[in-house]
Amino acid sequence: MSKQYEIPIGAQHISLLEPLHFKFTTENEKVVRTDANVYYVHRGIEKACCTKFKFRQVSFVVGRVCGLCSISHTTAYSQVAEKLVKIEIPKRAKYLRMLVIELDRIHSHLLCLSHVAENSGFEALFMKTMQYREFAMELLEAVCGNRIQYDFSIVGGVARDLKPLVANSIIARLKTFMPQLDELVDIYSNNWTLSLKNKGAGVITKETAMRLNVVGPFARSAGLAIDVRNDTEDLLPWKEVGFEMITDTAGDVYARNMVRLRELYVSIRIIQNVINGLPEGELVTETKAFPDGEAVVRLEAPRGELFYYAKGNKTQMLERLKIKAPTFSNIAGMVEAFEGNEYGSVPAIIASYDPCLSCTAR
Amino acid sequence: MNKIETNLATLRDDIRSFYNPAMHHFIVMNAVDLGQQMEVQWFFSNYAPPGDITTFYALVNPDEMIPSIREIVPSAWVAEAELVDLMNISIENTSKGFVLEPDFESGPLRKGK
Amino acid sequence: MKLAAYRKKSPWILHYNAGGCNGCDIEILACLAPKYDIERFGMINTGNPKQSDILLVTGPVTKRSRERLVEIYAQMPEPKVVLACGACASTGGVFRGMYNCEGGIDQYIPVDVYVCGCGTRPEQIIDGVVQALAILEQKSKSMEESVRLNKHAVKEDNQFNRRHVAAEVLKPALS
Amino acid sequence: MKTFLNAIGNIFRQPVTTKYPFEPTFKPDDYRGLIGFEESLCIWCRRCEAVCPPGAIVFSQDMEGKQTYHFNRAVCIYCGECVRACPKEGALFQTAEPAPCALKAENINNGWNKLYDDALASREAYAAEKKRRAAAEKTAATTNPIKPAASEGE
Amino acid sequence: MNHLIIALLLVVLAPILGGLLFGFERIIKARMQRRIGPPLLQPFYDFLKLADKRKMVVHSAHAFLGIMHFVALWFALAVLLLGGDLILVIFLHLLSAALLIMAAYSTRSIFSHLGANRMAISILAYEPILILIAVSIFMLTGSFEASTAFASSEPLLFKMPLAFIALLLVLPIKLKKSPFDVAEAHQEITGGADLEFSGLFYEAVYTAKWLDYVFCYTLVYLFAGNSILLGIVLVVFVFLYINALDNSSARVNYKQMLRFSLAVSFTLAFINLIINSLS
Repeated sequence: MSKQYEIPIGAQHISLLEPLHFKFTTENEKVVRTDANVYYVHRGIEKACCTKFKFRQVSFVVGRVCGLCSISHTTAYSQVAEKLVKIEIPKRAKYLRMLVIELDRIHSHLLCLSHVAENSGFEALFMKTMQYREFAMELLEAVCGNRIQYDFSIVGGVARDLKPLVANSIIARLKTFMPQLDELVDIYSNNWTLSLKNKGAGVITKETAMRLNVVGPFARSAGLAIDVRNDTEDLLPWKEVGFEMITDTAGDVYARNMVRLRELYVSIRIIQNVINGLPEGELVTETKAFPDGEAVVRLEAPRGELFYYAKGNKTQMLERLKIKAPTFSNIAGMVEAFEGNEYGSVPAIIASYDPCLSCTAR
Repeated sequence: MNKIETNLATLRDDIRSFYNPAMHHFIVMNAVDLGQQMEVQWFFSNYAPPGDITTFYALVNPDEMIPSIREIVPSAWVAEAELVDLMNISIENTSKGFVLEPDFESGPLRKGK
Repeated sequence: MKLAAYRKKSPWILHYNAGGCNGCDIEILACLAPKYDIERFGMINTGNPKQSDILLVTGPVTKRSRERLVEIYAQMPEPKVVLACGACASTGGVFRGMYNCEGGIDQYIPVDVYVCGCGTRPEQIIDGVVQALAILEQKSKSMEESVRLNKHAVKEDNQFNRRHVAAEVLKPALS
Repeated sequence: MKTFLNAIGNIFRQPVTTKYPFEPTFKPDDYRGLIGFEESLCIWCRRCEAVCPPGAIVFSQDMEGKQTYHFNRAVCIYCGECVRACPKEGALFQTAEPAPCALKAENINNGWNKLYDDALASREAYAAEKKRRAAAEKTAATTNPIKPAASEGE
Repeated sequence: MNHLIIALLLVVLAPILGGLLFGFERIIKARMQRRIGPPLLQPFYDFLKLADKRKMVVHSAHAFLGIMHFVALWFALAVLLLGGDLILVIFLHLLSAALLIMAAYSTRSIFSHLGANRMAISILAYEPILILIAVSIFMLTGSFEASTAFASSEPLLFKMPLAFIALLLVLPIKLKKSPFDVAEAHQEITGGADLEFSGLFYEAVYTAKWLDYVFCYTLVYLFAGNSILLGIVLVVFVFLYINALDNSSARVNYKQMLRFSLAVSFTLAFINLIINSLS
């Protein structure tokens, strides 16, 4: 029984994007216990969505729940609101939503990968990944008019149309991105020191994943095949644009990187299919109805399953809006997967969870 | 989404008889303030497509003690701790202060707050 | 020789997220990335308050992160400049009036440059930093008082609107 | 090993960095930038104020019923909802210009809070004033050209 | 006589030389990452800026130890450049590191304790190799004086290549470069030992980093004997090697580092020593 250090990480720490606080109890730099305090970012959005904003404005507010998956939040909210006002949106709007969601997934996954590289002390790879990521940001800016907060989905459809020029540029940039992605895959899988750092770190088994109900790449890396795109056909037609499930078995940081990288290929294929098969038609379905009844919506955000529950009462204001973010489901798994790891690899593990606490705390 | 009505007495048995870790995914726990009463909901979904959602809901009074399901679903403690703070309800062996500050008047999502 | 001229040549930045969405934070990361490489201006992202000159804060100040914000600000040695990145850090943006945020970091610490936009483009951040450098040169080494935390400043009022309270309590400190 | 050689090779490659503050970077011409306001076209319906999520637009009103438009670029989230809601073509439009930074002197936060409350107060004052006038001479009230003050947004 | 003047000049100018090296290295690093990077004089700008900031002293002993770290390192460098005893050089260098470790342990911050901890371990990783190299130099030249090594007509590189490889393997540890930069793992312990320094006193630690560069590259130059051309070639080669390695590898944790260093580098240096002492 050697001396136990208590190492705090956060709330402000260079390897953290956002304020979360972990307290690691370590024995000669081996983590034996973890305490997490993740609700630094709680702003009270659910309450404000029911009392402060009309249900059409809420789609812009929930976009600000999280800057990384804002399109997922706006889309999920728009879908649940459309269920409440009982309208069917045009097919073109559905396709455009899928396009932006996948572009957002590309930039989010690349950001997470670069963050893993940075936190495992590989600065050059961080720089390289960020450099390759810029194309996704530029495309998103061209499509939605802003680099981060897209405000693309509104209740009843999408806010902007896709110009043919932009569509062509997307196809062209994806072509140039392909070899870069191959290069990244090569580095992430073959670099010796990186695999030394990442293999066997932060392992979660399939049984644990099932027991703790984790979602997203965190669960898929452990072999638990959970992806909402696989089973919500009614809202967004994922299957017909060529979605396929990506899983791995190891469940460590390395496996998570690999899952994310392979999902990028899927996203690229989806984007190409969407643009090639983009149907003509309206962008927005107008309606004067007020939300009524209750509805739930699940959507696959870059980090996993996003869940919206809404209840309306025939007025401008919603009765209740419940947001369940992906990271919210992963907290229990995150805390458990730290046990028995080197403290040195803890930042890399945190980054590989891709935690989004502004989603979690709302 | 199929809703199953239950009450606090039989809640644990219902969920235990329903929940199978290999098949079902516990999504989240939610509560809606209906004025006098409160509707507490537990959302589950299937892993196998089409992942249809099963909801257990119970109508409780705000001062009632709600049984915790964390020995059936270990990861439920996050949702329970959050709900205790946000809705100012009481759940077995769950303490306040996970989401909000200790000095904060709890239950911001209740009606009339 | 005049040392103050060299402050603007090597500003070291410290980044703190006071509870916003991560939008502006990833844009700050993008500023470090090769495309907009702010190390051109000699900036390093030090994770250490004691060695940094510019404090980049994003997000409306939430109840739980406000102590940390004031603490970090107090740890930074003068001369120092505070940048509020994004709408929510400047004024609370879309979050102003929500029950758990304070609506803008200048309710707690004196802010020198407000970078507008939601989310801010890296260009905007760089512009803001360039302006901050000009201010940094004028700054003196005298202590700059940060708004202390008192229960009164953050007392609840129920119609979701702490703006008046904050304004009248903090007027002396912000002037 | 490949990365090792690549790193050495990169010394002789051209950096990808943009020279931003000295040269402009690429920006799409439909970037969601500052909100422009054309006073001559505005019909003073205050719909933009009603739909703006953060409350970055507010109309104040003097005793003669003349309204003035106030916009705070640090509160605005550039969602473009006000432009979509504007019934008059061209009265409210979104430029492609990113918002400039604000300095401490502008007092952009607390000053705006004060302005916001003053604007609402001024409108209530005008409404009361108008009611008083209407009570004074009913005939004038029917043909009063000034729009009655609509209820505020939130 | 002439040599002596040059050596003295080098000793006096060592901080400036190191600063230039540091700035140049930052540019090279940026270029390796496809960036433009800071201007060459950036370290000196930082230096002047830090001189201008308000000082926050944790406690006086802490600041004093920080400055002594710098002074001891400069002494070590001076002895090396003036051709003094290599053993003395190594122990002075060890002393300077020990001073910084003491400073780090004297604070309350847990990160600075961890940094000191890891610094001690990295000393354990590289000092034995340095000593072995010194001893094998003694075996070759018959004296511990660095001057004889500088003056030796045929370069040591060809006589003790294994020792040179061992040196190459431990230099990243000394210069705190990845994969062996556990001592100041920025993402884990945010700088480690120099965490609590600020203002003028951080300057001492910051400048000591520059001196470390000069020290290491002088060690490399030692292998070139009296042929200046070969020395310059060696220094440039090692410079490129270290930076490329830094830009193509992640950080290993300190146990792996210790294992690697003692298993590979130590063995190489030891074999080399045996060969030299037999011949």
